[in-house]
Amino acid sequence: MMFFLNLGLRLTVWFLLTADLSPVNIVIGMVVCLIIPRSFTFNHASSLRDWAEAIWQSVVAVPQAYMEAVEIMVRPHRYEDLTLKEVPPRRAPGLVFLDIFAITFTPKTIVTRYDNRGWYEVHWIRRRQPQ
Amino acid sequence: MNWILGPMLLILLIPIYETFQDKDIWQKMLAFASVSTKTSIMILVISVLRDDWMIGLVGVLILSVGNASLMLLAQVLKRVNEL
Amino acid sequence: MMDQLVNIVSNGCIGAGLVLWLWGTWPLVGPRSVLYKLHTLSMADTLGSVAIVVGLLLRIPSEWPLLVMALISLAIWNTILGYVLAYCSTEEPND
Amino acid sequence: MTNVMTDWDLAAITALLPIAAVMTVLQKNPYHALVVRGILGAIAALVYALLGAADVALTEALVGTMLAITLYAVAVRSSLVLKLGIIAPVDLPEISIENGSQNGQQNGETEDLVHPVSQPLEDMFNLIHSFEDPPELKPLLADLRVFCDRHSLRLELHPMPDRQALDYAMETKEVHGVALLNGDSAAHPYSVTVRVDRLYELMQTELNPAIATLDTTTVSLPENPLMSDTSSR
Repeated sequence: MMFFLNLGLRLTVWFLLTADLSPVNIVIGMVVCLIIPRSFTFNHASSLRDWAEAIWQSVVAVPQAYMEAVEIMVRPHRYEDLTLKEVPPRRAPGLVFLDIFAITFTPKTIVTRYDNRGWYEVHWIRRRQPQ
Repeated sequence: MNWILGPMLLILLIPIYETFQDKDIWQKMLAFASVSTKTSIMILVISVLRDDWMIGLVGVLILSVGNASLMLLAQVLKRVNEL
Repeated sequence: MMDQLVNIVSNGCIGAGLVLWLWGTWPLVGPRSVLYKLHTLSMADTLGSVAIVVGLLLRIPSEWPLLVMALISLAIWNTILGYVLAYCSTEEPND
Repeated sequence: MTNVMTDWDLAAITALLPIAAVMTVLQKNPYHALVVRGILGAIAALVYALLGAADVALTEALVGTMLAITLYAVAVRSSLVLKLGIIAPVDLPEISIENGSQNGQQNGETEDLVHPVSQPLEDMFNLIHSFEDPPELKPLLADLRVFCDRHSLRLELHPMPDRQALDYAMETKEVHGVALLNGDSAAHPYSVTVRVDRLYELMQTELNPAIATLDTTTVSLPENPLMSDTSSR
């Protein structure tokens, strides 16, 4: 699964950069994407559902980020807070990346640390003083 | 659309002023991150104004590799501060 | 007619992006903590810049591959940079 | 030059370049200078692109900013350091790669799969940096830390078991100086010997003379470093 996502990402970048869909370019792109090195750690069990969920989370994060931005502009958020968010331990690296992306992309939250034992340390800004 | 560069330039001055007045290294790093994003967006805007896609391509390349040095520097600084 | 509409929407996007830029960059000069400034910077540099590039994209749709590439690298790099800076600027918890 | 941009915009953006350059020159701390150098690189790329030199802008961003900053960061980090040899009890635990992997197997094999080699190295790193100041040296080290902060140096302590090891480290230029306890004289509880002239000059004026006597030596590498290396083992 990781392999196909990786390949897909690389091909997307290749075609966006070259902007050329001729057969020669497709062949070159495929060869380049297969040749450049990648990591071979496949020992993380993760289902297709996990991936779909994580990708959906990061897509939803975009409109949510704009809503939060407007909210911050309308009502100032002056206070800071640190919370822990639980995740299933030993998640696949790609899933962790997508999680961190989705959380950090929204302006109210930033991941400051990821721990292997299964939590993210999330930094918040809040409107009211946290208890 | 020509009006856009002036405000962008003024906003770019904010992080530059910040690096000048703040003595903390992480605050300077934040300003650096801000400046590097803003300049590459300005390059993209200029390429649209000029209708010159060579410059546009350079802007995109700078955008996609420019932050790498920032991350390396952040890691080095973290190691230095730990000692 | 269509052209004018696209023009207005594009100008709106760029204007919104500039407002986000200003709003998010202004707190940089203040005395707040690094993490607080990172929040506002992610608002300015990621969301504001995405809005500006979308505005440019509406104006010049023929160059979409390049600008979509710009959008993707903007979103990913800036977000991950925010995480790396947040991670590096805070101390390791002693456990 | 097309006329879509006014001359004012052009002049204003170009004026940023000398401003950033002056700011870079004015930085005292080398790490701050690196950060400001990054800003200068970003602005230079913008100005070059604005003036139509796309290739120069790309080179500035890739080589001038990315490569230069990375190389300088490594250079500054490895050169701005004061390695001080001290006598302190070192109980180095046996750390070897075999040892590390055995530990991993005891903890469970999954741990081992993720970091097969880096674990012992990480232990070593933690050991070096978790080394605490020996209590009898504290006043001197406090003074030295102030001195190092002022000159953006890193103070790295190299604990050695005895005087012989210290001398050997000095001879092979492994350390820049050694700090010793002066057992008898109460007036100067410590003696510091450095082999770098510049450090000696700076310390002479800035280190508290009531705490330590300062000395300098010149050392030359032994004739045949290979020979001395094997003899020490």
